[in-house]
Amino acid sequence: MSEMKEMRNENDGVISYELQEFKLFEPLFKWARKKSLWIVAFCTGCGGIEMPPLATARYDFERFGIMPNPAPRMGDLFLITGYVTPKTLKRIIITYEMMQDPKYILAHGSCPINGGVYWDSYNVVKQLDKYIPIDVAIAGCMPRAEAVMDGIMEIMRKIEDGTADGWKRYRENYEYYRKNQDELFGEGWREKDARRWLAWI
Amino acid sequence: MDMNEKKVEEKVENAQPVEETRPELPDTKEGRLVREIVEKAPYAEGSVRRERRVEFRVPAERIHEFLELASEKFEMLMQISTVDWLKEKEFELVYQLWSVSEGIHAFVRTRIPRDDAKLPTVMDIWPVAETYEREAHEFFGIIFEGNPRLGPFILEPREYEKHPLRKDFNTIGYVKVIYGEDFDRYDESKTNYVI
Amino acid sequence: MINELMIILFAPLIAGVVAWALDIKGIREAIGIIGAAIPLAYLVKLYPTIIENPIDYSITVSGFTLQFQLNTMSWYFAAVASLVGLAMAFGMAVTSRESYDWLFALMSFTGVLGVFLSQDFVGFFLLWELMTFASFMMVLRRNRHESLKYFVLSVIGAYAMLIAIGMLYAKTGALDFASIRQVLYMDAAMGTITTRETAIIFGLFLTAFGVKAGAVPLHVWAPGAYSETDQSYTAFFSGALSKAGAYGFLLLYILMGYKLYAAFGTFHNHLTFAYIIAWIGAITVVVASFLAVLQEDIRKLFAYSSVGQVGYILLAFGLGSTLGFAGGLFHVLSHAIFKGLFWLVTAAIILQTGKTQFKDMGGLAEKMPFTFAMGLIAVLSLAGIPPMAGFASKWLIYEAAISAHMPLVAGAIFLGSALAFAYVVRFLYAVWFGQRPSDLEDVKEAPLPLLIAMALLAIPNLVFGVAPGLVTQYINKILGGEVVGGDYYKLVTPTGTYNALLVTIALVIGLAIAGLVYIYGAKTRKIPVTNTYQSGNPVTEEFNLSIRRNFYKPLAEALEFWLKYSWDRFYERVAGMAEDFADSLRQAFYNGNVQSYSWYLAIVLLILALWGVL
Amino acid sequence: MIDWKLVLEVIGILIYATFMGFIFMGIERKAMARIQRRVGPPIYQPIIDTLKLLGKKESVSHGFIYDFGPVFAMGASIAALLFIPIANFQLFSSNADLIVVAYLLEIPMLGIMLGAMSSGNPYSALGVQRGLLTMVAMQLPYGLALIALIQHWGTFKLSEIVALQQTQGWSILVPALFVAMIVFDIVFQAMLGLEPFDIVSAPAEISMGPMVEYGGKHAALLFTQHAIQLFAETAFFAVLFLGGASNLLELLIKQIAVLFIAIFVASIYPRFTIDQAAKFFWKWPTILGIIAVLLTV
Amino acid sequence: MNGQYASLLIALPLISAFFVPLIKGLGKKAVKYYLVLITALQTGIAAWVFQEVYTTGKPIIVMAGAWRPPVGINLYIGHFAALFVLIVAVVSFLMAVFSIRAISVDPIDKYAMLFLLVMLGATGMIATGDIFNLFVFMEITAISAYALTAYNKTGEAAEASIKYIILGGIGSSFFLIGIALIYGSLGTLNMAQIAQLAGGMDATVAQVGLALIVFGLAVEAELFPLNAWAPDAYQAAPHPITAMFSAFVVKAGLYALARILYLMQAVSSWHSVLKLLIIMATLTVFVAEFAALRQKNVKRMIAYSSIAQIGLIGLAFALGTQSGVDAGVFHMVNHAIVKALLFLAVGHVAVSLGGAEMEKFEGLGKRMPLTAFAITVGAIAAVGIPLFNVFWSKLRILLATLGAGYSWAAAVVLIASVVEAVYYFRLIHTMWFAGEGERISEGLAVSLMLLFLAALVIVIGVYPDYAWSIAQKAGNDIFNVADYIKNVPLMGVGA
Repeated sequence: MSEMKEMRNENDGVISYELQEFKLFEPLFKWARKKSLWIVAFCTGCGGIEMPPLATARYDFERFGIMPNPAPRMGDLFLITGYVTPKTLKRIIITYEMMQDPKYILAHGSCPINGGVYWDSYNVVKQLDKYIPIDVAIAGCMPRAEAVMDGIMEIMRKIEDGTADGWKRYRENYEYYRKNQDELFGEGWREKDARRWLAWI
Repeated sequence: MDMNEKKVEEKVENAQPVEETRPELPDTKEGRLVREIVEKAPYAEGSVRRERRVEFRVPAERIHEFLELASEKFEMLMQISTVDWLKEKEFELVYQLWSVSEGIHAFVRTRIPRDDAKLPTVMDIWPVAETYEREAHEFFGIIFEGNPRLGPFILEPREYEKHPLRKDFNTIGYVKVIYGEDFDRYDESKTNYVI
Repeated sequence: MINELMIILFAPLIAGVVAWALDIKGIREAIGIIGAAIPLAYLVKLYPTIIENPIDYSITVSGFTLQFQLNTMSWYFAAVASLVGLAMAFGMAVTSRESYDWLFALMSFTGVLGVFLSQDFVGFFLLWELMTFASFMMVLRRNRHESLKYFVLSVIGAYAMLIAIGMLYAKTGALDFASIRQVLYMDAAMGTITTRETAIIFGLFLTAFGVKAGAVPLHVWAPGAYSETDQSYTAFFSGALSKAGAYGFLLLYILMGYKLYAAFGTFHNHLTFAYIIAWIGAITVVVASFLAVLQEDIRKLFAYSSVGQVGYILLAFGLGSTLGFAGGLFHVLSHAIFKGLFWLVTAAIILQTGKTQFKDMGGLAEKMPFTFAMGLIAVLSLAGIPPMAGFASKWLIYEAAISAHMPLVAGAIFLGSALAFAYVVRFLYAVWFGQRPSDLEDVKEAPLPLLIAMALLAIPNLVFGVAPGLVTQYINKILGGEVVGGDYYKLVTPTGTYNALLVTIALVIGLAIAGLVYIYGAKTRKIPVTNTYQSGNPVTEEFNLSIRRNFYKPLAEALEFWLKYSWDRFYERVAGMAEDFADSLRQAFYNGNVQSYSWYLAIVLLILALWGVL
Repeated sequence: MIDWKLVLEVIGILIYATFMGFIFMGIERKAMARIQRRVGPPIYQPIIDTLKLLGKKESVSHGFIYDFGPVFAMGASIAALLFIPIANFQLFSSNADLIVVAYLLEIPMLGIMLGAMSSGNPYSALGVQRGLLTMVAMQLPYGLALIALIQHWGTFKLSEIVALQQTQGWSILVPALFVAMIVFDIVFQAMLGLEPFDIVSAPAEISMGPMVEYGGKHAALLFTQHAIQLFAETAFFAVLFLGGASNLLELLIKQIAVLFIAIFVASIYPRFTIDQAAKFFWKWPTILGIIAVLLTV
Repeated sequence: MNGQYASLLIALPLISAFFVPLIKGLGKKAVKYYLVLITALQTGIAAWVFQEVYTTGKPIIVMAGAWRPPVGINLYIGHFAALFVLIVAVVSFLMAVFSIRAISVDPIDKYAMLFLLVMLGATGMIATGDIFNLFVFMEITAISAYALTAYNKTGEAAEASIKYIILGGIGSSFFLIGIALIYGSLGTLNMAQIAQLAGGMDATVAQVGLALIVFGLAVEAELFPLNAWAPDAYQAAPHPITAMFSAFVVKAGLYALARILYLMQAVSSWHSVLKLLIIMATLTVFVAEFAALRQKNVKRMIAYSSIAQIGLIGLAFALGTQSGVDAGVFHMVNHAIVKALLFLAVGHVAVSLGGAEMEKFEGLGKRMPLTAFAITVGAIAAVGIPLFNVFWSKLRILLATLGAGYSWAAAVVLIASVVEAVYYFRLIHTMWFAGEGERISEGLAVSLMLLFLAALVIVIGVYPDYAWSIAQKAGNDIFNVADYIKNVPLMGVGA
């Protein structure tokens, strides 16, 4: 059981290792991070349908080097598009923790901010920021493509001046986030949920 | 001897039940269908709302028998929706049927008491009913005898116990407990709104 | 000096008999290994004398004179066989529990050596039968059906050869190779042997050697026989015994080459009979490789793969050009070493895990690191990755096939080598990587003798890979002319060159550069198998994270038109029919009542009368 | 003993090839964008992506073979590059011939497979399976095209083929070799993993196929490997069919021409499923290959 | 000890057969030991005769009553006869020792008498130089063989012996008619003289005579259509007797067939008879092997295999070439040893485990390892695996057949021997690798005999030169009739 315990911790505790600080090429890498943001193709909630117009001819976020990428390991930008239910939040947390480190979160719409239209619904997360660090939030009940582009510009600007530090905040006060998460889902929710899914696989 | 038999037959013939006084059914396709069904199931009251839309009201204990009867005409069970009449302490279940051959919708309503709501399952007539019944059970707590897979279906276990769509479920209280007290509506007074 | 041939030949048999008789745990293995080592030692000692002139030796047994000769070619084949034999002996020291295995393994070792060394048909047939019988007894112990299938097919082959020998004996009056070659050479002009008879003799020899080499229509015994016996013996079984079949095809060229040319002429400037052999080889390569890819059992996969690889050798011999012979001979060596290595790796896996199906294995790389390294070398060599011996021989066969203007046959090699790549990677994936099933947690590394055996076969893979010149220079001596030029590290043929050392250096440079880029990046941390992206779902140990069952389902769907037909079912039906026929014959004839018997007498009398004898 | 001129040449070519490889990938994305009437990323975008990936602050590994895979793949690509005659620089190509280069271009596939398999992710396993099946499917037509070429020119050495093409005109002028070029082009599409045959890393279906678990510097390694591979394969195509090049510029033009054919095909066709691809490769390209081979024998 | 003592070979069994009723008084045990004693004596004499003939190189001629041959009957013990008399004696000695344990049915004195008579008949057939004398000895063997087949007193034994009597009777009667024809036209019964005068006979008479004689002997020598009696007779007879049947009784008939065939070489239709014999022999091999494929009773299976091997010998003799005859004789020797070994072992199993069905043989390797080893050696030898004796003779026969141009015959024989390999190796697998059982004690005497025969098989297999040289001399004795005539001192006769 101990090995099991340690592994579980390893599985959950993503924060136990220290980070690599590149002294020499830092400015170059910062520029590169700004100019090439890869979006993790994980469209939660109703905003997912807002994503395709960005990729089409009119708005074309590929101009800024942004490319949708299905694998979280390679992704940097994580778009939370629309309301977040606890079930989706579990998947978001797991995918977020799998992404590698300089990673940013762009929350679309009012639901992640304060629950928006579903302010009184029993299964919508009211304040996403309590569970994962949001870098830029775009208001509006499904902001239009221009607003999303503006949000992305905002993120690029924040990377430029180093204030897009959502991942740093997640690392420093990981206990706070972890407490909130466990409070919402209950302790050791990863095994319980996995076991629930086992029946279907 | 045959005289008596003839007499007996006459008595049987004219012993027809007297035509009940009912709002007369229009002589359309829907009307004929409703009249035909109501003849077979006297306990039900049928009415034609509009073209291609028919309604029946059936007491709870005869619902299964009625649905079997209706299933010859109405091949598909579209949905089982539930209405929670808190004041009358009753649930109203609406079986929405669709007849492919006639092209007519039928709304079969029944009312069951609210506290320990029980109904026989209709899976033997339409197997698809299993999902609708599970959903109804999850959100309203209605128990369908004979449905093998009642129990937690989609919702998280915590919400499943509360059967959230029942009117007596205090949503805001629950939200305050789960998502914390500082949940606040947008307040104009706050100037810098920090998420 | 004379009786060294006898020592080489009969040392394993005597060691086998002694080991079987003594049957004491420690000593039996020691004797077995010594018995297997003697031939290799003597062959190495005799190497300098072989280069100048071959050693002859003949003994007379019941009126037949059996001649044995150690010339450059027979030395080559014998050396390959004894290398694999020594590895087998080391392997069997661990995997075999019975003295029974030692007796028949070493008896088949003598048989193979005898087949390579003998210079006359009686000795050849005698030792061929001995080899078949010994390998059959190895399989008989474990599975009756497969062994009988193997024995019936190989005995049919052997008896076909006997009839061919008899016909040759009737025509030429001689049994030893030298005089037969002489008579057939002379006869080609006069043509006392009609083309029909030459065709029959050629067909019979083709069946005999085709069965042993596992050419397609006759390959049915290979999967059963290879997988149903002690795995380290299969290293020798498929490594050396199948080479006897290939050696037979070479024999055809030496003995009857000129006669067959005279009899059948050429088919747009290829020797017709060679063309047939080349196409048999090509079909074997393609069919066996396709079947190997779709197998679920590790032993069956390697069985079909070795049938396919021997197909390469047949194909190379079938090209008819000296370059083809060079490629084929080199592939004899490389196939022996990498296939032997594969079978030893399988032996280690089965010994340690006890599993043979792919679906219950997985993630053994950490548990058996040395075996994994050996397996990787074997994989690189079989798939034909440049720094390895497998590539050098395959490269020679490509050169020969294309320059011999046989394009479709060369196309078959391309397809065959791609399939080889596919089933070898499938083996890597199913056995070594991915999630380890819970019951394989306590698997340990294979015992020492087996590791020595594996090392024994892995080192030549690397050495001949980086310096293929060593082998090609010797092959030039066999074939007489300067067939493959270049020094130790470079192979130069009339149409192409391959500098093995430079390719290895280039790979090293590349790895160094890539390593630099790797080291520059952030320090890596090891994460468990369960921390993997399953589109966000949490994953625990119980999840089945690896696809080990029918890995190539799409290929099976693409090929399902061809997979309907199987040679195996065909042969089973034929065997069934034969047995029913036998039964009906017995009921019909020996039906037990005397009246019918006396009727038979009457019938014979009638025949005597009709035939004018009376 | 080491002749410094060769060493310098090698280093120069390597840097040039990597850079041009990235530019080719950029052109690929830019051209596809332009076809879809989009602005599309700047041409040097792949360089930025690789730098960003290299600059990642953490990196994850599933064991030694998982790290060894990409390193081996990139090493093999570099080795393959050294044996192709690039314009007037002969590098090592004098002592290796067509078959060696063809196999060296195939080894990176093994490297990626090794890494992907050890990551223990079902998507990467599916990716490995599809990658191997595509390779098995395309090998026959690929071989037939090469055989036709060799039979026509009568030699395996790349340098000799280039010399012959300089004197007797490009290969594609010969009708049989033109058919071989078509076959090679279809196979080229699958080798690069472009649209109709990008079953290996089908983004929507199995999330980047084998590369699903790769991130940070492993992904950077794979990107550089893909760049070098792209440069090597286009150079190989140019050398075989378009008569090599006397200077780098001419080679560059030919490479970009080849690339554009591939891009146009890629941006039009939807993706095959794997057994359709196998059946397709064994039908049309093989028949064309056989025709080409029979014409040149 | 000049040649005359050779006549003891015939006299000894005859006299001792008549003494048996006297010995019976002393008790059953005594009769068995008496039988062993007599056969031992016979072996001694046969060994002395063998040594005498093979050292001096000249055949021993024994004249009955000092009358010169055409009038008197003479025994002609050449190389072949010496060799085979020795084999007959040795096999009978072994079977006598085996019958001590194997025979439990009560009229043991009758058994002993018949046993001696069979031995006498076989020796006589081989040694005689006179055609009618050959017929007489054949009748003696046949009649005692009929009686011995029925010895077990079971219904099945009775039925088998009736079949044997009917077919044997028809066969021997035609043989007698043939001899009468020959005697009528040539006026002599002595084989040497027949060979001399055979050329001058009238064509049709010679043809008819030869055909009838060949037909008569073919029944005894089990060629294809005529051997229907053999499987039942082999199975029903007591175990030692079956071994004797296959080892020498049938072979004596085969030898007689060959001897007369080669004597009548000068007859014009000789070649067509040979062709007929080849066809019959090949069919024997083919039918017998296929019949044995699905046998449940191991004894019957080995019987079929022995018929097939005898068919093979018949094929070798029918080739009509020197190498064919030598190979045939060599195969006769090897086959005698191997079949004696197999029947002995199977009989031993049947006696100790009660019955010879296949189920009894499961796990025999664990229960009776020595007998199982003997059966394995015998089976492997019978199949013709190198390093065992039958391989060399089978190889010789096949080379001779192919040399003589009958490649179709060789093909059929080889297919048949593939089938033979299948059922023998099935037997080996059932014995060693299937079934359980704890070890049972095996009789010392039988084990010794089994080991001796198995050793003989392996020794001849590994070093066949000595056996081959003997077989060559014996084959030469049959083949070239010229020096046969030269050796027999003939009185001049008119006609």
